[in-house]
Amino acid sequence: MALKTEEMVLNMGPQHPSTHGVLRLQVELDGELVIGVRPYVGYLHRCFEKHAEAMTYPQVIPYVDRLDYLTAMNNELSYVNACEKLMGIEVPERVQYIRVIMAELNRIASHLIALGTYGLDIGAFTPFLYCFIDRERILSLFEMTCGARMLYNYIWIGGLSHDLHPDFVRLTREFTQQFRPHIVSLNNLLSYNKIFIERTANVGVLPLDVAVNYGITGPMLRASGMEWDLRKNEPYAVYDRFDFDIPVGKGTVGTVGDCWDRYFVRVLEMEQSVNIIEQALNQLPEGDVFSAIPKRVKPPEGTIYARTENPKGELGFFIVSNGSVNPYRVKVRPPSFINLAVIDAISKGCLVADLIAILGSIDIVLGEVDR
Amino acid sequence: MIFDTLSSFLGNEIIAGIIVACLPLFLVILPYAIAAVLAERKVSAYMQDRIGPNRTGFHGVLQPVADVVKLMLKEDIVASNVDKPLFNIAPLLVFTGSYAAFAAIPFTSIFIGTKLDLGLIYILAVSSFVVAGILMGGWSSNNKYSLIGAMRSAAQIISYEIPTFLVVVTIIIITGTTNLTVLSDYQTSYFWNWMILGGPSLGVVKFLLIPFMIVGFVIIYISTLAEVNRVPFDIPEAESELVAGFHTEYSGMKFAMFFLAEYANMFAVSALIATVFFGGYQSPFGYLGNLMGIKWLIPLEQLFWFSVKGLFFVFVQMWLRWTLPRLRVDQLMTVCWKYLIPFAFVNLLIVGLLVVL
Amino acid sequence: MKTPEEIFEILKAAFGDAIIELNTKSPFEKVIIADPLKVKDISLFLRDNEALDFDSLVVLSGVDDANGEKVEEEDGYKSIKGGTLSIFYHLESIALKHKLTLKVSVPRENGEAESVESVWRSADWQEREVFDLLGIKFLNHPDLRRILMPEDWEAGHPLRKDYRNPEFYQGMKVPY
Amino acid sequence: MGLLDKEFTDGNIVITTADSLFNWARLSSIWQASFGLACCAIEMMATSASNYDFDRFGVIPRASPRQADIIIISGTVTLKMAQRIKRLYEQMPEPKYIISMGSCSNCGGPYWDHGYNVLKGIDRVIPVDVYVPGCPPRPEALLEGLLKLQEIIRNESLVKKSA
Repeated sequence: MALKTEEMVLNMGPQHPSTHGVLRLQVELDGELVIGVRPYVGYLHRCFEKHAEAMTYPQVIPYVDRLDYLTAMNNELSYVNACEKLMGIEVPERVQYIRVIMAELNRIASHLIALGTYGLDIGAFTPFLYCFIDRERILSLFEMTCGARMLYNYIWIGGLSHDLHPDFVRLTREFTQQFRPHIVSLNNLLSYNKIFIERTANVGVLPLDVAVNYGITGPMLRASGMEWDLRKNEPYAVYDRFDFDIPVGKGTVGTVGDCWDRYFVRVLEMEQSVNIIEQALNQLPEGDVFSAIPKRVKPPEGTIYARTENPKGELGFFIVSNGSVNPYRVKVRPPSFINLAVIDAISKGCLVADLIAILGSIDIVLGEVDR
Repeated sequence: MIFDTLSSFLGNEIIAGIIVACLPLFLVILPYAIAAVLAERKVSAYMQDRIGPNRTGFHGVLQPVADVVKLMLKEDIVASNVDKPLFNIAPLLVFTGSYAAFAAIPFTSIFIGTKLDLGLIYILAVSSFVVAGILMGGWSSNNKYSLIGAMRSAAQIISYEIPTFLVVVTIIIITGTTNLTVLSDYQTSYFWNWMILGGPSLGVVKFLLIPFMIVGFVIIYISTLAEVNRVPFDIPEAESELVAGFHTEYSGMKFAMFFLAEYANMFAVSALIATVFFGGYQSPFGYLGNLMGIKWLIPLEQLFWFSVKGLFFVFVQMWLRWTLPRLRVDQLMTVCWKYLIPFAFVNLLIVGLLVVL
Repeated sequence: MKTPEEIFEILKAAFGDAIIELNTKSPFEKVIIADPLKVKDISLFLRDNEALDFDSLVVLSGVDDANGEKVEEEDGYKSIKGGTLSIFYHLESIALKHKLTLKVSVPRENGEAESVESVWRSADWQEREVFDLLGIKFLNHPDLRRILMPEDWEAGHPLRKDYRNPEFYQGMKVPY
Repeated sequence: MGLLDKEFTDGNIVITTADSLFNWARLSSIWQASFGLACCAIEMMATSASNYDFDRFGVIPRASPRQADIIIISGTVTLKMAQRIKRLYEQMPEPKYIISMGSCSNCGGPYWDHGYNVLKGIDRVIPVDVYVPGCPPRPEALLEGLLKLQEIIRNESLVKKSA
């Protein structure tokens, strides 16, 4: 008599230590082999798009912060960028430089959390705390500038809520100088750790054609080998004035597009962000940051899709304006949401532990997946 | 030895037996486990630029006491679908298994639960008792995470017994004894007589043995690390995958038993390594008691050295835990079957040849 | 690199009536309006035609046009009857670096459009989202369920302009 | 735990001493269910991290609710999530406490009006001991909330409360 076997269905989440929030994965298991993954999202659906329809254009900014709460500055920049295009506002140079500095600082902070929690997923606890120490320093810079640690409401349509603190430039320089060695120590502690490489190399390989078909963007797409970065390809703000590289996955320890590549692209991106910040600090012009803030935000009728490069990928806002002070419809293109959809395709046939590694390398934030 | 003294003193073997049985529990295991919990939190805190517990007692020294008291006071949840007898018996088994190992550990030349002739094998055998408890706990919890954790644990512990035992056999070949007291006395006086440095024998063989002893030490350290489910081999309770592994469903005192058993186990295997390779309770530099002619000082010194050696290895286990990531389950098996076991075999073979020489 | 006008000509030649018009009302982007029941063939053509090569669906958004007539119900609440809902497809060719906005409109009641999930996999979840929040059905979608809202949500589709919140959901009070 | 199931009608020296021991143990060893919801979860993580160090107060995260003493509701609770939080709460062993962290879980926060899927306050589903305001609250605020909770625990008693 043949032995009857049955697949086991394992429910991960919504409360699970490594689903990075309230994601639920229904995993079909054959022993420890993953046969299929069915993600269930929506446990943090906070109705952003409904709120955006009820608010005026500037009032939407605090809600935009709460989309991907790790990268609030980048979200604001993206939304404000769309609104300014819609209204045709010319923004002073100083404002643009400050925006770039803030966005890049926030990119580092976001990547630090991504890398730290990824270490946690793999089982290394200490790098997580080291990452948080550096992140706290960035947050204190933000706090000095606008008074908030996480959700800033700092970048306004046409300007900023505050000018820089007089000490900001000096302290940021200090931070960037001290941060570079920290990247090296993170590499020594985690990136080149033999066990870490064993766990992540050749795991969850995402081929480039699949990535494009799934609409994957950001570090995930770059890890699969495509040089695609909106800061270079479609420069917004003043990104065309800086000299920086786009790191891509090279398959250094495994295959191009594996988990280690996705991890390491983020490490390299932090270095590039530090480069951009240093250049921007050197070029920072003087000027008034409040001069272009419109008294009344009432864009003309029309539709626009504007996008920027967020730490997680391409964040876009599709705004339908009917000529009133409230947006008629704001549709977000959430990078985490679209990146997450690929998990079933790349995790077939791996082990449960690999599934965690793959999920961590996608770097999702549920606030953005569910909006 | 203690048993004999006590029974002649009290004139009653049963009372003496009970006292002897409880003595290590209250004198050694519980204080040690509690101290180890605190040490783990402090060690991790200092490694991570934190302070660690410092509100409960002086610098948080009472923290584990508060933890244990609190766990005793917690509600003891037995979910409706668990297999109740197994569920209740599992933590006891695990706790007993790790506790029983202490019976044969020679803390000093006079303080030892029982001078078993098979001490070495007894410790290994009784500590694999733990597997049964873990498997029972995981199975009876009726929770998929627990089940996967228990299955992983069973596979892991059983596999890693083999390299551990092979290394122990090499020691038995050299010393010709499995009695831990004899083994400790064999490595007496100074640190160059320790097994890791070839034992007390003289001549070329001693120096030839040294590299193989070091290899043996590395193998046994890695495999005992896996046996007590510590990072990088903590996959049975891998927090990021399996929530809390086999003890996901346990609360209150039953969880505390698992918790304390883990730390007791850590010390048991560290003590084993210290005994086998690092002279057990023997001082590395000779005894002050001998020097000054105070005989009663010697056991105290022995206790001191034994604790230092054991705790050092416990500290290394903690150090690794807060530094390394975790292996995957198949890699874990690869390490054991493809690397440790062949190396242990070759090691055994060469050591055997050397001893024959 | 092709302008929306050129793409419109190519599509018009290939599909005729299924391509309705090139809308240039918005000053920021030109929109090609197509037939919702032919959109899959059009998408396949857009993806596989070498001169167009739209290999990536950037975003798929549903919009409630709210252009029907407003009907006042018994309790004074205004609901919308008739009119259309729209879907916008923002497409991009990574190789040829050109972009396109495609729009289809479906009727508000029982609106149906073809699914483009088999053309661009990124449409899978986005179509589910549009179905969930606006109630547009996608034909031939493999797994059309609610994605963001609870699966047993019965109060309709929240992003419609005439959506009304229920008082209770599973015994929990919904309004503030 | 027979002793704790009983309620005593009058306090005597034994009970009050036991009280103070039990309360001391409970308030010094508050294990937290590591459960994050939204933005506030990041601040909760920051509180556990090196700069603020929750561990000083004896708070360590436990992944399994069976071993946790408090659950920090850190973020927006949606209607889809509410029943699951309730179940999570029911899985925790007594005595259990709840800190509601942030405006969203206190009252719906910025989503109070148009949030069709947002539960306006976690106290509609489970009882809350301490509310921590803020959006998100700073780590210091969460620590303050923890100290308040310790005060609550310190004043608990085995003696039955009389009217």
